Amino acid sequence: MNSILLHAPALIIALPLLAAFITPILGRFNRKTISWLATCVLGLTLLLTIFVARQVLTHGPIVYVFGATETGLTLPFGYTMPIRIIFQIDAMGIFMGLITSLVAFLAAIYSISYMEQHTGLDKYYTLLLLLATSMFGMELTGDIFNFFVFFEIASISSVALIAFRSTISGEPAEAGLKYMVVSSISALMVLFAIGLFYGQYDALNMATIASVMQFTQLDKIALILLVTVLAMKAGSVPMHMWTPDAYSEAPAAITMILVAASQASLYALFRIVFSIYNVTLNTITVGWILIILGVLSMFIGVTMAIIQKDIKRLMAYHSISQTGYMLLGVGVGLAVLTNPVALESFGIKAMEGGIFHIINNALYKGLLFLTAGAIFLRTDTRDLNKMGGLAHNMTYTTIFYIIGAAAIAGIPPFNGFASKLIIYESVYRFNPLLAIIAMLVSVLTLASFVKVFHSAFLGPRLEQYKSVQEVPKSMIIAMAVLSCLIVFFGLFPNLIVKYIVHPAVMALINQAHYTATILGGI
Amino acid sequence: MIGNFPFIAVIILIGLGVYSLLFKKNLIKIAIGLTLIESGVNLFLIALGFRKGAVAPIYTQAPEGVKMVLPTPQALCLTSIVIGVATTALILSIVMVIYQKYGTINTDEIRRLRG
Amino acid sequence: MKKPVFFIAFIFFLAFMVLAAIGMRPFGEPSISNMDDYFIENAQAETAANNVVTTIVFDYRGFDTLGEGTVLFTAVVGIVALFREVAK
Amino acid sequence: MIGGMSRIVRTMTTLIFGFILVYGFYVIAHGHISPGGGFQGGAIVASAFALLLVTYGTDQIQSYLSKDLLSILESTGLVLFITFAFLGLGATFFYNFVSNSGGLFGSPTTIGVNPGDLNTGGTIALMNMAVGLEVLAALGVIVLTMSVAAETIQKKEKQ
Repeated sequence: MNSILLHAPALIIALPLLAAFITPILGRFNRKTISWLATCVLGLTLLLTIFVARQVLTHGPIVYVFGATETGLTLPFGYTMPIRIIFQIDAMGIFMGLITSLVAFLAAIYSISYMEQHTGLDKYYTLLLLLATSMFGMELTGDIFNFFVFFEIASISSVALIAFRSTISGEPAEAGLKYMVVSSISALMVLFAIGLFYGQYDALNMATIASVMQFTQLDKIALILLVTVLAMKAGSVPMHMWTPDAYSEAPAAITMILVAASQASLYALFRIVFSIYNVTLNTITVGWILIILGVLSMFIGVTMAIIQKDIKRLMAYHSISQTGYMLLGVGVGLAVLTNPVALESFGIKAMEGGIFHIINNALYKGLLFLTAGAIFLRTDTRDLNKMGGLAHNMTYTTIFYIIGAAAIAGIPPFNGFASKLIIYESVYRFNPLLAIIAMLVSVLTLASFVKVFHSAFLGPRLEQYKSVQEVPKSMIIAMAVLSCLIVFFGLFPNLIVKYIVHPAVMALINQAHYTATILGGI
Repeated sequence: MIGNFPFIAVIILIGLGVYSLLFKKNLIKIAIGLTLIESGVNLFLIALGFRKGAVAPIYTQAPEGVKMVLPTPQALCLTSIVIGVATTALILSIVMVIYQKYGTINTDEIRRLRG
Repeated sequence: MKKPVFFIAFIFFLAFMVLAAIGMRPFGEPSISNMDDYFIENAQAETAANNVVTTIVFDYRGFDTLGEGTVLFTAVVGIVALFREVAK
Repeated sequence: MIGGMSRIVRTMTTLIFGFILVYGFYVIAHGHISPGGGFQGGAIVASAFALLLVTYGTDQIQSYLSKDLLSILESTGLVLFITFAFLGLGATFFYNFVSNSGGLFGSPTTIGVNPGDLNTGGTIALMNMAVGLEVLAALGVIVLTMSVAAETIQKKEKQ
């Protein structure tokens, strides 16, 4: 048991990876077992993640050095620089890891029934496992080149999953191509930035780079490249063109993971700004850049969403708009990072709101996309004008949809309200105008989801959907778990903020602690 | 300035790639543009590792007492090349699927997804 | 409408890149090389292999190589999935 | 490519094919003492497959190369690779547990310039072989799948 604890950070990556490698062989002999294998392995990973999270939250950050003689031996003997790949798991990283493992596990459960009719299931589950693994890698790693490798695995596997339905029509392939081009450029620019770091400091470990960061001209260029491409991968507004296509063409369970994957990019953005650069950069300028990106995303996302006719496209635009809230919250925190008084009084609060919104968004956005998938499975259309009266036949789906929509619109007692309230309160003290825009966006979100509810679920029972049934059990289980979590997070937000979110925020802000974990001394 | 010529070559390669990405309509040319950017970045990494008058970092029958070039960029570059191969293969396959479905690879004609 | 935007973006991007190239340290004279010197000096003793690049690829940064193999695997699975047969 | 190439090309292919394979496996096996390694050698072997494909055409190639076999080989290579990594778990994931231990590939090397000994390197040599297997199979599958798909598209267009 003790050795499993010791190697848990490596096992989180290695187990799903091994399962993914075995799946194609297994798929040749027995097709039925594949989905169960994937579900079990992801469930096991969820347990491991919870376990590591407990460890991190009670005893502080964990390091895992790959290939060294001991797991905690970050520096070789008599040497001041890490040379091996190091997993550095602090409260922020494991916070994202929890989201990823939860979402991936539920997606696997949901897929058991949802993907039953499709061919090539062994490939589907292989790619799903690989996508989950790569997200863990992006979130737990402390090595910037390792981050690039996992970033590439994430983009390639999600492209293959987005284009998975291209045997039926051409649109999934088109959405996949768009996403592929976007993510290839992003990855290459990340690699270029890595080259800039390596050329100056001869280091690839993020903590080492942070400790010697001088913010030269090259570092500025690297920062601009990294912020641009990671904001692009997170689906922030000026570079959001891939988001609606990719989200709407992927299978529903995959869309749920893609939301978490774009948040992993967002996490990387925060990690780079806070942990590598921190106070060396001009925090007010960069903070305001994040705030402006956030406000633009919020506003343009929601206005584009209102005019959509396709239910999944509509939700995709909403997820752009929700990304804006996270950027706004964390951007305010960054803008006041050098001002201890403001940071203490509302900066940390704003960041808590932004980070808390990440997990809330993953939950309710996932739930909404799953309900859209349920509707698609039964009616075979995503066009809102063709739907109607589904509440008569799909009671559970309707209830889940109401919970998700209320949460995203920020109606108490659901979790969206909890994090949005924190953001409004703290941002109002920074700049009242921003808080007012955020509230306005929330109202527009509510309006748009009421419209969907009206056109899809209400109204008389339509002739062509008379025989529509409730979706199979595995899909209901996945949606029910998400709904329970949403209600729980909404009822006890203080608990979550205190025990999970606040440590994550402190891990981001405290750069000295981040570097000391690897390099020792404080 | 002439000493930095490899870095200038990197910029030229990346610039050409970005140009063909932004202004070309043919999907194959877009794929070529991506490959060009990738070669540029790889060249950049390799150029960072060079040391004047040094040999490859392999001890088998190496000349005695000569410096060796930095090995890390070569390892990174190897990783990046393999990733590039995988990416290019996937992009070309998707282009093939698009051609199969739409009968064209011109970006102006295949835009079904809008908004 | 799109073309001028692209063009401005392209010019900005090129300007950034040229700045990066000019600001880079001179070619062929790495100023700091602690990590790489460690590899060159200790790789043979620690891993008993002559090729330092391979020791980095498979030992010091072996985890990256696992990721690299996985990228190739992912691409293959993706390509096979793209061209899979539809009939069941 | 349907019918394959002329007799001259076929004869030359039969001649060269074995040499390319041998060279590829040589590069894989000597990865830890000379330039090369699993990725490079695997790519060389896969180029031999591509040569076969060009020479014989997609119809005949199915009898020489089976896609199912290749994809099983690919998975096996990766499973082997990750297994070697798992075996290091006594210390850490990816710990080189074989080198300097005295067993197969475990003898220590002379420090400094030396002529090179194949029996060194520990897990590096083993992982090279696993990766070589994976890469040759993966590239083979890519080449085969894409050429078969291209053929199908061409046939559809002619109709």
